[in-house]
Amino acid sequence: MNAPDRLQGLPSSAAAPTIAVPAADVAVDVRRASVVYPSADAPVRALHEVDLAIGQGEFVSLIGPSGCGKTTLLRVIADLEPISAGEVLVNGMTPREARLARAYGYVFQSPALFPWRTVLANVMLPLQIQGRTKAQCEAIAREQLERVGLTGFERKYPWQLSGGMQQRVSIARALGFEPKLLMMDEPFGALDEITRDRLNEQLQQLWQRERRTVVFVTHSIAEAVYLSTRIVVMSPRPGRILKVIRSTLPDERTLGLRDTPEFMALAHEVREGLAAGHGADDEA
Amino acid sequence: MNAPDRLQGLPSSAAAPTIAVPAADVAVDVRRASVVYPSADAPVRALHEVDLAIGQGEFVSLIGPSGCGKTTLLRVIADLEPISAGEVLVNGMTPREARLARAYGYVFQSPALFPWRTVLANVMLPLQIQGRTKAQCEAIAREQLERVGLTGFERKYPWQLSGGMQQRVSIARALGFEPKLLMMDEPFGALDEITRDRLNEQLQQLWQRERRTVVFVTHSIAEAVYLSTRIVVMSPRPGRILKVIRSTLPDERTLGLRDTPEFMALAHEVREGLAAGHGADDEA
Amino acid sequence: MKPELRERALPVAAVLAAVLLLWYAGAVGLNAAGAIERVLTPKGAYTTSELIAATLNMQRPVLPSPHQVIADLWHSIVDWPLDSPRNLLYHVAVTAESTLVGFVLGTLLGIVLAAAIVHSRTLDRALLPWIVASQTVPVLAIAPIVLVILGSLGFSGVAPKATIAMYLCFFPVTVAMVQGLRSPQRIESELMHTYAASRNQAFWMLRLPSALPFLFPSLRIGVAAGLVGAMVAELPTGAQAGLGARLLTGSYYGNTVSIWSALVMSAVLGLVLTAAVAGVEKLVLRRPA
Amino acid sequence: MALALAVLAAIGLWWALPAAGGEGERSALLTPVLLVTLLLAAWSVRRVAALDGHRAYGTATAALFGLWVVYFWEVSVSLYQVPRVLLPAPSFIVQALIDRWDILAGDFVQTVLKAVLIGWALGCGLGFAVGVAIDRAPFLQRGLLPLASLTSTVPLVAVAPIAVMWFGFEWPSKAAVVVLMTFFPMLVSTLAGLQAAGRLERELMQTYAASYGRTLLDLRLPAAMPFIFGAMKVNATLALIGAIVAEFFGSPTVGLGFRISTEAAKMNMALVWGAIVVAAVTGSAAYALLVQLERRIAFWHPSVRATA
Amino acid sequence: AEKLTVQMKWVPQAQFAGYYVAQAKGYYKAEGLDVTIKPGGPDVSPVQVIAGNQADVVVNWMPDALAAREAGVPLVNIAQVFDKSGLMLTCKKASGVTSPKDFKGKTLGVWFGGNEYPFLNWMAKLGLKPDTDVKVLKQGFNVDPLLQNQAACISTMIYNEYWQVVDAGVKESDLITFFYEKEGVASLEDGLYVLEPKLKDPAFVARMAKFLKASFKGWNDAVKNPEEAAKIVVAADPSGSATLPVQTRQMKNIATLISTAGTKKIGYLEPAAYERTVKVLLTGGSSPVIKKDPGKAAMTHVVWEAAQK
Ligand SMILES: Nc1ncnc2c1ncn2[C@@H]1O[C@H](COP(=O)(O)OP(=O)(O)OP(=O)(O)O)[C@@H](O)[C@H]1O
Ligand SMILES: Nc1ncnc2c1ncn2[C@@H]1O[C@H](COP(=O)(O)OP(=O)(O)OP(=O)(O)O)[C@@H](O)[C@H]1O
Ligand SMILES: Cc1ncc(C[n+]2csc(CCO)c2C)c(N)n1
Ligand SMILES: [Mg+2]
Ligand SMILES: [Mg+2]
Repeated sequence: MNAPDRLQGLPSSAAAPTIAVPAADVAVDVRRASVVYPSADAPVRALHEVDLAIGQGEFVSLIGPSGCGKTTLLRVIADLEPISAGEVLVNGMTPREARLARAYGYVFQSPALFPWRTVLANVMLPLQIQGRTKAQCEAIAREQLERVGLTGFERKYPWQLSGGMQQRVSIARALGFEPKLLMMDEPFGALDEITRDRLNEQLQQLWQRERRTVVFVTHSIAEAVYLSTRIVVMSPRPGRILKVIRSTLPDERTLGLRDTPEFMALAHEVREGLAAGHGADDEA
Repeated sequence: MNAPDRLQGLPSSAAAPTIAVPAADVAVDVRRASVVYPSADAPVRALHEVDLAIGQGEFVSLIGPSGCGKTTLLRVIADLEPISAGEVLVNGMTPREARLARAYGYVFQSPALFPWRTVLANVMLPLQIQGRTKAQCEAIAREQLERVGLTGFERKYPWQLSGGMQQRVSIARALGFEPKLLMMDEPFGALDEITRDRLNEQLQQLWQRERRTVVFVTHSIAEAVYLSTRIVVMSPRPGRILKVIRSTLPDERTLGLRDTPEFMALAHEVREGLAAGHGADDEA
Repeated sequence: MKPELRERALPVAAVLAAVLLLWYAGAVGLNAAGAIERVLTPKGAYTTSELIAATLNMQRPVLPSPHQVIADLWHSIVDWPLDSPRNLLYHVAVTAESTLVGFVLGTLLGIVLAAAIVHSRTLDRALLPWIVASQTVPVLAIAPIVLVILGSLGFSGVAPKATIAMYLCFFPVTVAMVQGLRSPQRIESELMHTYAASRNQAFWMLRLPSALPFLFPSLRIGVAAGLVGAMVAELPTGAQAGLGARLLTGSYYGNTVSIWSALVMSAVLGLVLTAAVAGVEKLVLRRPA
Repeated sequence: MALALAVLAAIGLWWALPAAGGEGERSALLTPVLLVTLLLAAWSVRRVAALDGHRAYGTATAALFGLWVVYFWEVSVSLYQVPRVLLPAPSFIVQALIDRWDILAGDFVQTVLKAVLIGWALGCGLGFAVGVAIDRAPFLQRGLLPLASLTSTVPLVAVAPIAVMWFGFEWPSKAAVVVLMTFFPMLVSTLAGLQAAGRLERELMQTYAASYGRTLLDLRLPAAMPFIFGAMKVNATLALIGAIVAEFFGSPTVGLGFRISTEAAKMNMALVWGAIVVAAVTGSAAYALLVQLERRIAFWHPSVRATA
Repeated sequence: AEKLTVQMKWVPQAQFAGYYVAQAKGYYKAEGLDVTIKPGGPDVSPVQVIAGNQADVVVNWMPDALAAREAGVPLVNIAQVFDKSGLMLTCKKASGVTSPKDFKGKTLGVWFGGNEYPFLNWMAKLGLKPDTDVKVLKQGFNVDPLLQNQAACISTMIYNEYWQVVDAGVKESDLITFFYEKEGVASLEDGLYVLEPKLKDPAFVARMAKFLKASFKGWNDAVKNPEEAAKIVVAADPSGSATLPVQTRQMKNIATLISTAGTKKIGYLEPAAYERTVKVLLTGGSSPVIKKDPGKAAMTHVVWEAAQK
C-alpha cells in the first residue's frame, strides 16, 4: 500500500513508465523479493516484497533502523542469501551468475580478515584470486592501504590492529580489485569523523571518476545524503522499503556542500523517513 | 610539551591546584601511563605518558582518530592490558583490585556475545556471575532488553540478530548489573541515528539519575558533546592526550540542546582538536 | 523424516555394497593360492568357477568371504543361549562392560586433568609433556605387568581391564579438552575478566561451553580407544571371556572365520558406542534452527 | 631455595637407604622421610613453574618433574623391594640402555624409521587426502564416515595378525597397521577442520567467486591447520604404539616390539624398559617437534597466541 | 578348605587336562583344597604372575623358569608332569627341506621368549648362523606362516599346531617334521614351579603335596580316558573356542608325552633330564638363556615325595 514504486527516482526513467527501463541500464533489479529466516519460534520476515531497481553508475544508499533488513538485501543481491519469493537480477543475470562473473565487490559489516595473513596479504587476496601477478597485487595493495591511511602497517597481523584500522583494511581490500558493482555494509561505522570524512570524499571522487555502481548501507544521514544519487529508507518487521529519495544535489560534490540548504532539506527528508520507519516498528 | 594538565577541567578542582583533589573524589587516576605493544618489526607505542584523572560521577568521552589508543586506554583502566610504565588507580585501588571488587562494567567495541546462550541468557550472564537468583536475573535482563528495543528477541541466538541488534544486546548486558564505573567502547557505532539518539537520551537520563562514572569512547562529535562533562581528544603514534575540553552545557540536557550555539561551539572545538590530532598523525 | 532417512541410508548402503564387492574380490584373490594348493585336487584340474567357489568356502581362508562370516555370526548368536561362552553376544557384553567403565573413568580423568592443566601452570608445564610420554608407552607391553600389579593391589574382575581402557581413553580427551578450554576468543575471556568472574564461573560459563565442540569428537575417538584397551586387556587376563579373548583364541586355533566374526562384532560394538556418543552430542549441542 | 632443600632431603634419603638395617622397621622408618621429600619435591616443581621470562623454563619444569619421578621410582623400588621382574629400578634401565645401545639402535631403525615413519606419513597423508576429497561429496561423506570410523574401532590386536598374514613379517605389515590406525583420526580432523572456517570468511571468498581450490588453499586449509596438527600429534603416539604392538604378532628378529616381547618373556625387564624408554623418548620428541611446527604454521590461532 | 591358585601356561586346552579333570571330578576338594585355575595365553607370563603373588604355583617350561631364576624370581621345580618334549619343526616338503642340512638359506619360524634357545642350540650344532645362514622369524601363535608359505618351516607342538596345519588342508604326506627330542636338543616342558622361600614353610609344602596328589590323579584319569578329559576341558574354556574333536585328539597326543602316567613315578623330575636341559640352555648360541648353572637348587623332590604318602 505504502510501498513506493520500485523505479521511483531512477534517473534514466524518472518520467517514463516502469516497463520502459532498458535492461542494459539496470545494474540491479530486485522484484518483489522476500526473505524469511526460519526459526524455532516465529519465522523472521527479514525482507517483504521488496522492489528496487538500481541503474548503472548509480550510488544508492540504504538507511533504516537496526534490524530492518539492509544487510539482508545486500546479501540477496550478492547471492549470499537465497530469496524465499520474488526475483533478483544483477546485470541481467541471476545473482549467482553475476557472482561467478566476479561482477562485484563486497565490504562486510565486520572486517572478516584472515588472521594468518598480514595486512598487506589480506588486501592482496582478491587480486591473487583474480590471477594477477604478485608484483601487481602488491603494488595495488600498497596503494589502497595508503588511501585508507595504513601505510606502515603492511606487515602487521589483523589482531594487532584497532577496530577501525581493521575496518579500513577491509575497505582497502574491496576497493583494490575495482569491481563494477560495489556493495558496502556500514564500511565507515567504526571510524572517527575526520577519517570518515576523508574516506567519504575519496569514495565520492572514485565514483565521480569511474561511475561504478555502489550500493551502500549506512547509519549516517549526512553520509547518505553526501554520497548518494538515491537514498532508500527501509523499515523493519517485516523489512520493506518505506521511501526512496532522489538526490537533488549535483553529481560533483565537496564536503562544503553539507552546509547548503539543499543538503539540509534532503537530510531532513531522510530523517523523517527514518522516524516513520521507527514508528512502523513501534506499531509491530 | 603540548600535553595538557591531567586535571584540567576536573569539576571539583577546576580552579584548585592539581594536588588538592581529594582521593575519594577521583574515580580513575592515570599517571604518566605508557603502553607499548611488542612487535616483530617496530614496537607500537599505543599510549605514551598519558595523564588523566576522572572524578566520581563524571561522564568523560574519549575521541580521536582510529588507532590512537582509545581502546587501549580503556583496557588499561579495566585491567585488561598491563602498562609498561606509569601508574593507574581506580577508586584508589589498582585496576586489578578494582576489577576483583566488581567496580565496573565494560562494553566492548564488538558485541562479544556467547553463541551458545540466547539473547536473554547473554544479558543474564553478569548477573548470574554476581550470584543473583535466577528470577531476579531474568527480570532485570528483560527490562534491559526492553530499554534497547529488543523485546521479542529474548529467545533468539546471537547469530540470528543483525549487527546493530547484537551491539544493543551487549549494551543491555553492561547496564543490567548497575556498575558504579561504566566503560563503553563505541557502543553505538553500529546503530542508526534514531536508535542512537534514543539510546543517547536514555544513557544521559541514567547518568542524570544515578551519577555513575562513565568513560565513553565515541567517534561522533555530537554524541560526545551531548553526553559528556569532559571530552578528551587523543592523537596517535604515539597515543597521547591532545586536549581536554570541559563541557559548558548544563547537567540537565535534552536532544534539543544540539541546535544551541553553545553546543555548536563545543562541537567546533572538538572538531578542531581532532583535526589537530590527524595533523599530528600525518607528521609522524 | 522419511526423505532424510533415505538420504542417510542410501550412501551408507552404496558404500557398503562397494565394500562387499571389494571384499568378495579380495577373498577370491587372496585365497586362490591356498585353494589351489590345498583344496582343489587333483592339481591343475579345475575350472574357474570351481576355483571361485573353492576360494569363497575355504576351511581356513586368508580372507573369509562375507557370507561365511555372516553365517558364523548367525550361528554363534542363534544356536547358543545368551549366557553361553559360545554365543558371541556374551563376549560382546563382557567387553562392553569393561569398555564403558573404562570410558566413563577415562573421560572423567581426561576432563579433570585438562581442567587442572588449564588452571595450573605448574601442572601445565610439569605434567603435560609426561602425559604425552605416557601414551608412547606401548600398552600391550605393560598390560601384563599392570594387570599383575593391579591384581596384587586387590583389583580384580572388570577393574584391571577398565583401567587399561581408561589409560587409552583419557589421552584424546585431555588433549582435546586442553585445546577446547583454551579456545575462547580473547574478547570473550576478557568479558569474563571484567566481571571478575571466579575461575569456577569462567570455567562453567565460558570455557566449558566453548570446549564442548572439541570434547565430543575426542569422546568418539576415546570410546573407540577404550574398546581397543578393553580388548587388549583381555589378552593377558588369560584368554578368558570377551571379544579380545575370542580374537586371540580364534587366531590361535587358526579359525579365521571366527576371528573375522569377532572382528565384525567388535567393529559393530565400536560403531554402536560411537553412535551413542554422537547421540549424546546431538542432544547436548542441540540448538533450535 | 626450595630446590636446594628438596635435593638435600633427597640426598639424605639416598644415603639412608643402604644404611638402614632390619627388614621390617626399615620401611616403617623411611616412609615418613619419603613423604616429606615428596612434598619438598612438589614444592620445588611449583617454584620452577612459577618462573617467567624464558621458553626454557617450561622445559625445565617438565624435566625437573621427570627427574623427581625417576628419583622416587628408584627409591621406592629399593625401599619396598619390588621384584625386578615386575618393575626394575631406573638405574637398571639406564644400565641396559648403555650396555645394549647397539641392539636398541637396530630396533629403533627397524621400528621407528621404517614402520612408524612410513606408516604415519602414509596414514596421515591418506586421511588428509580422503578428507579433502570427500569434503566436496556429502554423499560419499555420509557413506564413508561410518565405515571409516569402523576402521578406528577395529582393535589393533585383531588387525596385526591379519596384516602379518597379508603383508608378511617385515616392516610393511607394521606400516599397514599404522596406516589403518592413523587414517581415521586424520580424516575426521581434516573434515572438522575444513568446516572450521567462519561463515563470514567463507562468504567473502564467495563474493570473489573464488574457485573451490582457491578457497581451499587460501581459507579452509589455513583454518583447518590447528585441527590437522591435533591429529598429527595424536597420530604420532598412536603410530608408535601400533607398530610396536604389531611386532608382537610375528616379526623379524629385530624391532622395539620384538625386543619388548621376547625380553619380557626372558624376564630381562631392564632391557624391556630400555626399549620402552626409547619408544617414549621418540614419541615425545616427535610430539614436541610437531608442537613447534604448529607454532610456526598456526601462529595466528588464539590457542597458540595465548601460550606464545 | 585351603585356597590355592595355579597359573596355566596357555589357553584352556587338553595340554592342562589333568588339572581341569582334578577340579571337575572333585579331587582337589577331596584333598581339602579350593583350587583356582587361571588360564594363560601368549601374553600371560606365569613368572610375573607368581612374582606378583597372584598364584601359588605355575605351569611353566624349564627355559623360562630358569631364566626367571637368574632374573631374581627364585622358581623351583616341584614336579615334572611331561617327561618328553612335544616341540618340533614342521616343514612343507614343497620348500625343498628334506633334512636339517637343507635349512641353509631358508626361512624358519621360531617361538621366542625363552623357547628359542633349544633352536639356537640346534643351529649351533648344525653349524648354521641364524640371520645369515637361515632367516629367523619371530612366529606368532598360529600356523599361518607355513600356510602362507612365508616360512619353509615353523615351530609346532606335536599335540597342537601340527594338527592345525593338517586341519587347514595340508596333507601329512606333504609335510616333514623334526623333533627336538630326537635331535637331542630338547628341554623340559610343562612342569610345576613355586617360589623357593615358600618351601621353608612346612604347611605350604603340605598344601602343595595335596595339590600334586590330586593333580596326578587327574592326569592319570585324563590319560586313561581322553574323551572324558576333552569334554571337561571344553566345558572349562570360557572363550568358547575349544571343540571336542580337537581336544580329544590333543589329549591323545599329550598322553604320549607322559610316559609315567599310571605309574608311581608320575610327575617325578628325573635329575638326568634336568641336567640335560640345563646344559642345552647354557650352550645355546651367542647369548645363552642362563649364564651360570643353577645346580640342584632349581629343583626339589620334597613336595613330590610328600605327595606319595
Ligand atoms: N541468520 C539469521 N537467522 C535468523 N534471523 C536472522 C538472521 N540474520 C538476520 N536475521 C534477522 O533478520 C532481520 C534483518 O537483519 P539484517 O541483518 O538484514 O538487519 P540490518 O538492517 O542489517 O541491521 P543492522 O543495521 O543492525 O545491521 C533481523 O531482525 C534479524 O534478527
Ligand atoms: N594486540 C596488539 N598488538 C600490537 N599492536 C596493537 C595491539 N592492539 C592494538 N595495537 C596497536 O595499538 C594502537 C592503538 O590501538 P587501539 O585499539 O587502542 O586504537 P583505538 O583508538 O581504539 O582505535 P579505533 O578507533 O580504530 O578502535 C594501534 O596502532 C594498534 O595498531
Ligand atoms: C609367545 C609364545 N608363543 C609360543 C610359545 C610356545 N608354547 C608354549 S605352550 C604352547 C601351547 C602349545 O599348544 C606354546 C605354543 C610360548 N611359550 N610363548
Ligand atoms: Mg546489518
Ligand atoms: Mg578501538
